[in-house]
Amino acid sequence: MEKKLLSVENVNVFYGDAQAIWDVSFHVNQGAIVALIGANGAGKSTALNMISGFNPPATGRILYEGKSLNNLPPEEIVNRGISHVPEGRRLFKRLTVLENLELGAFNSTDSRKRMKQSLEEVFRLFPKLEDRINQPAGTLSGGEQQILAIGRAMMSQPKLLMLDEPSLGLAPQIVELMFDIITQLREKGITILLVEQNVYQTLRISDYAYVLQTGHLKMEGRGEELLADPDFQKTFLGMVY
Amino acid sequence: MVTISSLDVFIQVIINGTLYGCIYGLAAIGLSLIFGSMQIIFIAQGAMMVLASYFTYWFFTLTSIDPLLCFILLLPVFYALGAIIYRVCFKRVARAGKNPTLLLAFGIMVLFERAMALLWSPDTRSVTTDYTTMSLSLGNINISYIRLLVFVIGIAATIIVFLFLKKTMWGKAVRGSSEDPHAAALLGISPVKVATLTFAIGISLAGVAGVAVAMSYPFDPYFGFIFSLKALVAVAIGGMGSVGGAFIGGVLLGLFESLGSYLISSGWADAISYAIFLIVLIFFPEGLFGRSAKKV
Amino acid sequence: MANEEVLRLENISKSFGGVKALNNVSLSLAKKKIVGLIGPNGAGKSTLFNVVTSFYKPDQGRVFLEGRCITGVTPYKICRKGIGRTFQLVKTFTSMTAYENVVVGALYGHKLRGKDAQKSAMEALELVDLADKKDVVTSHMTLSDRRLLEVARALASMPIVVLLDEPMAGLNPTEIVKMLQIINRAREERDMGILWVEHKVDAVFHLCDHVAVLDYGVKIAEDTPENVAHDTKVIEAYLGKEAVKR
Amino acid sequence: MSKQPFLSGKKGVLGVILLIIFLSALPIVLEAEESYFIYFLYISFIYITVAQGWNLVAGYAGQVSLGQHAFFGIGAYVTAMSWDAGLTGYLDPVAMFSSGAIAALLAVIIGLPLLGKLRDDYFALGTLGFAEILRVVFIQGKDITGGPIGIMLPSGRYAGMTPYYYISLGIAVLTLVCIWFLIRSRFGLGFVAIREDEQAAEANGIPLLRSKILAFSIGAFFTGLCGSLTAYYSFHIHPGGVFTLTWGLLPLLMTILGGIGTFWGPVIGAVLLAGVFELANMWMPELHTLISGLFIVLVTMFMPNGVVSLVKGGDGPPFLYRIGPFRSLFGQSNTGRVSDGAYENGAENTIQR
Repeated sequence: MEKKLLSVENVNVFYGDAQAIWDVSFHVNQGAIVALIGANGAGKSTALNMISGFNPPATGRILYEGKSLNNLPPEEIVNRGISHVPEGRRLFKRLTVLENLELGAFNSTDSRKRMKQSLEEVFRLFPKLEDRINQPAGTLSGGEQQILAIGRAMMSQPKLLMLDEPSLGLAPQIVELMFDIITQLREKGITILLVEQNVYQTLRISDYAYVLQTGHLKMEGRGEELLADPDFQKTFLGMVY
Repeated sequence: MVTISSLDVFIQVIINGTLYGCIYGLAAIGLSLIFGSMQIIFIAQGAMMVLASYFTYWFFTLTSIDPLLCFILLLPVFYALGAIIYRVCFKRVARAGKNPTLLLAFGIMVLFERAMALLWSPDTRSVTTDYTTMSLSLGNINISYIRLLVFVIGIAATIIVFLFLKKTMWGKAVRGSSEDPHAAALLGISPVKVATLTFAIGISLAGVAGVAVAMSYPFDPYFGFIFSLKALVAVAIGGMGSVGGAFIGGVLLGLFESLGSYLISSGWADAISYAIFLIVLIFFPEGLFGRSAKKV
Repeated sequence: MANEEVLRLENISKSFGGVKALNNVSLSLAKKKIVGLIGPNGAGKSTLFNVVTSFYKPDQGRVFLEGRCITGVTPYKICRKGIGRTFQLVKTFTSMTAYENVVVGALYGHKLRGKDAQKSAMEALELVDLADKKDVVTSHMTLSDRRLLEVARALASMPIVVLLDEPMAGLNPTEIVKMLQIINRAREERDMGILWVEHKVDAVFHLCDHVAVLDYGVKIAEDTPENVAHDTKVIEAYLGKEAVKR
Repeated sequence: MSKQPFLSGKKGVLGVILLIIFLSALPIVLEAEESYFIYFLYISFIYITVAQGWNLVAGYAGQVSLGQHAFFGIGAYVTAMSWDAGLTGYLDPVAMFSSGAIAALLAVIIGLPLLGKLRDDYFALGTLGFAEILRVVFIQGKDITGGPIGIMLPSGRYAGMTPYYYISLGIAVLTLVCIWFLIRSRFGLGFVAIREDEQAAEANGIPLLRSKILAFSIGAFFTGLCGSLTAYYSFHIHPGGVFTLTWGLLPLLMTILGGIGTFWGPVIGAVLLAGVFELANMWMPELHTLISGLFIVLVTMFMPNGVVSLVKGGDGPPFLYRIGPFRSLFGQSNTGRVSDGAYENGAENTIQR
């Protein structure tokens, strides 16, 4: 039996008075790529925001390495080793590439050595970034920005990386590259929780997937199982005819 | 002969304007920092300045501490004052949106002004040291040492703030946070800590500007408001949220005013700066230096 | 009568800082018809709505309402000329009651006065089944009701064309069914055309007469829902190339 | 939950009419020339009017102006200058109306660029800058405006407190009645729509600029009227007196204290604050000025919705309730809650922690 790194148990989450997640449970095994898929408004991003402490669940538990994450402030959750790459990348566009990366290690700046080590690690993963360290992040192309966003999240040396729609708004070849990068990261031993709308490719690379629909957990399973399931095709892809 | 002397006067006007503008610039940097990261228009900045002026006056008359020393003595005091004002007042209102924060800043301004008027009477005060009247003479042009000093301190403060924002982790966090507070929080940067820090620095700068005012001009408790407005004008000229732009904006404003008073009449100086303010607001909402200045 | 054109977009292009959000998009909408507009995130659907309602000025191209060019007319006049809309992020007037929200559409959107405005507002509320909640303050309504309220507000201005911007977003299945019924009812009861941006593809296919697909600002397909569902270009845009090769 | 604490139905109207009759009878009962209370009411009526004028622009239409003292000053100067020039007379209704009208005209002229181009804080600062420019213009106006010393009017014409009391009462009642009907008309509905969401308002056919200017100029008109009456009361008009920021600040303070965007908020705030000022002035004259500052700070911090929100019973919707003429057809309103929790505080709050 594989070790559970993160498990979410029967959570209900609200946005103001609107319930966004209804009694959802899922877990992420150590070293796996787990995907949350579903249409807009299905509650995927809400789930990630819940884990990173911005929108704590009203009821239910979030366990990470066996300890509860409920009601911890976002900075403490980063310290525990969970990094969240938000939808739309949200880089500091006026800051340089290097400054963006440095801020990724904001909470571990107590040791300059660790920062340097993280930087080297990120540059080893993404050599392209090293050529552009003094360029403002806003001047990078879409794909480079996404890579920088992932690199920034890697700076805190996370165990669990949460990616929210990393392929959003990227050209098709770059999308492929992004999925390659995600598999590469897994090979480095990083556990990945992936939220995506690019269903086919997501299912291809992930070990396990959960399908959310309007805040409910609709189905779950291994990628190929889901793809073969006519029910999945019908409800998710929406190609009823 | 006539033309030469009027040229001298003209140069003198420009130099005085520049030096005067430095004080606007100092106040404007603080305002710009606070606005840039919290979208708060801290209109009480001038009242904070005058408070520093009173402290300087107080120290000087009671203990004959040299005003120059006040630059250093008052820094921690104003730093703490800024942090307290943020934590006690603004933190809870920040969520309510822009208008309440502006009103709150207004309230703080009135409160401080009235308190100062009560404590130190509404009379005009001034600090006169041994070197107040000394000046550097270059031909027919005189530059008072104090103004020169203010100029140097203005430049130094700008550079220090600039370096802080550019080189330190916290400085980078302030810049990042002002661009996207949510993204910064995702990286573990606490928005409250960043806001407190920014506020504290902004008010410290008001403190520095206030000491400078005490040394170079007579002041009264209500003197600050006009400085708040002028600092805002400077920020608008330089582009909201830009440190370098705010300082340059202040210097430019000083120049405009000084030239305006020389060429038209001194009574119109205020109207000129407000007119510039309105024109910039309406036609250059990004400030005169536009996007490029916004980088820092 | 069946094919009476109410809205026509001609070669609309719009760029933001060098990125073409819309590239030469043309579209036509007839009375009593629903045209669905689908496409992945960032395909330019919302931009298109903002061009039609004049919140953005197109770099190129023209918009015609019942044959008259309305490009560049200010947004409030667009509404008075007969284009009503809803927003992706609901924009109701939160401190007003449901009725007050809708009466705004009647008073300003169609310059109705007095009893006429009341009548129009109540009809619109009844059409979306909100008549019993007319005095509830909007901030106390559920998301679903607020979405319906936006539709009612648009209908109260007696539009010739209604633009629905993701009316299903954030609704649960029961609420979606209700919204579908109401959109259908609106089509049947009113003499107007509906242009509908939606992410929930199955919902769109259920009701639309035509579906147009946008991808990277380009209209890559427009056909009946059946044909669009089997268009390889559309499947590619939605699922990625791999899915098609498979 | 009490829904409409004031003026609900016929009883409310009757109550207000009785109050007006009572106020009208007061100078007969009390010795008008000596009674401090009469003066207090006079100044309260002026405050009510100025506050209600600001409330229309800022509270209903959502455009916070910090330059109301420009309109107050203009109103005072128009009256003073026209009397000085012999065009009008003492307590001349034509002069008063013209003063208000010119203030309103000025609001239209500066509203075009300011309301057209500036939003939120920028509009607030823009109006502030404009008012300050106007003050300098009047200081520098040489013989036309009397410069910094201003204009001296024949104070020998002072006719006692009673006419001032009635005129100020009249102006206040006029303002309240006008605004009462205005906010219940489609214009008021349009103002609130603009405040709530400009984009949605525009998409529903509301002309943004025109509506904002309407609110701005009506507010300016009533503020100008008060300036005019003040000119007749003080007989000495100078830029430092009538263009002082105090007249920009007071309405804002009172309205926020009472409850911004509500009909009775500015009234309660004005009377309350006038009372606090006068009492403080009597008992602790030294501290009186400090109190106003402390008030703004505490009120914005702890009671952003003002005193009215307390009366209304907590977190109910603080703003406009329903539109009068349209409501009657459909019987009594019901503001029952559908679900708990305030939706507005959704996503943003979670980020701020």
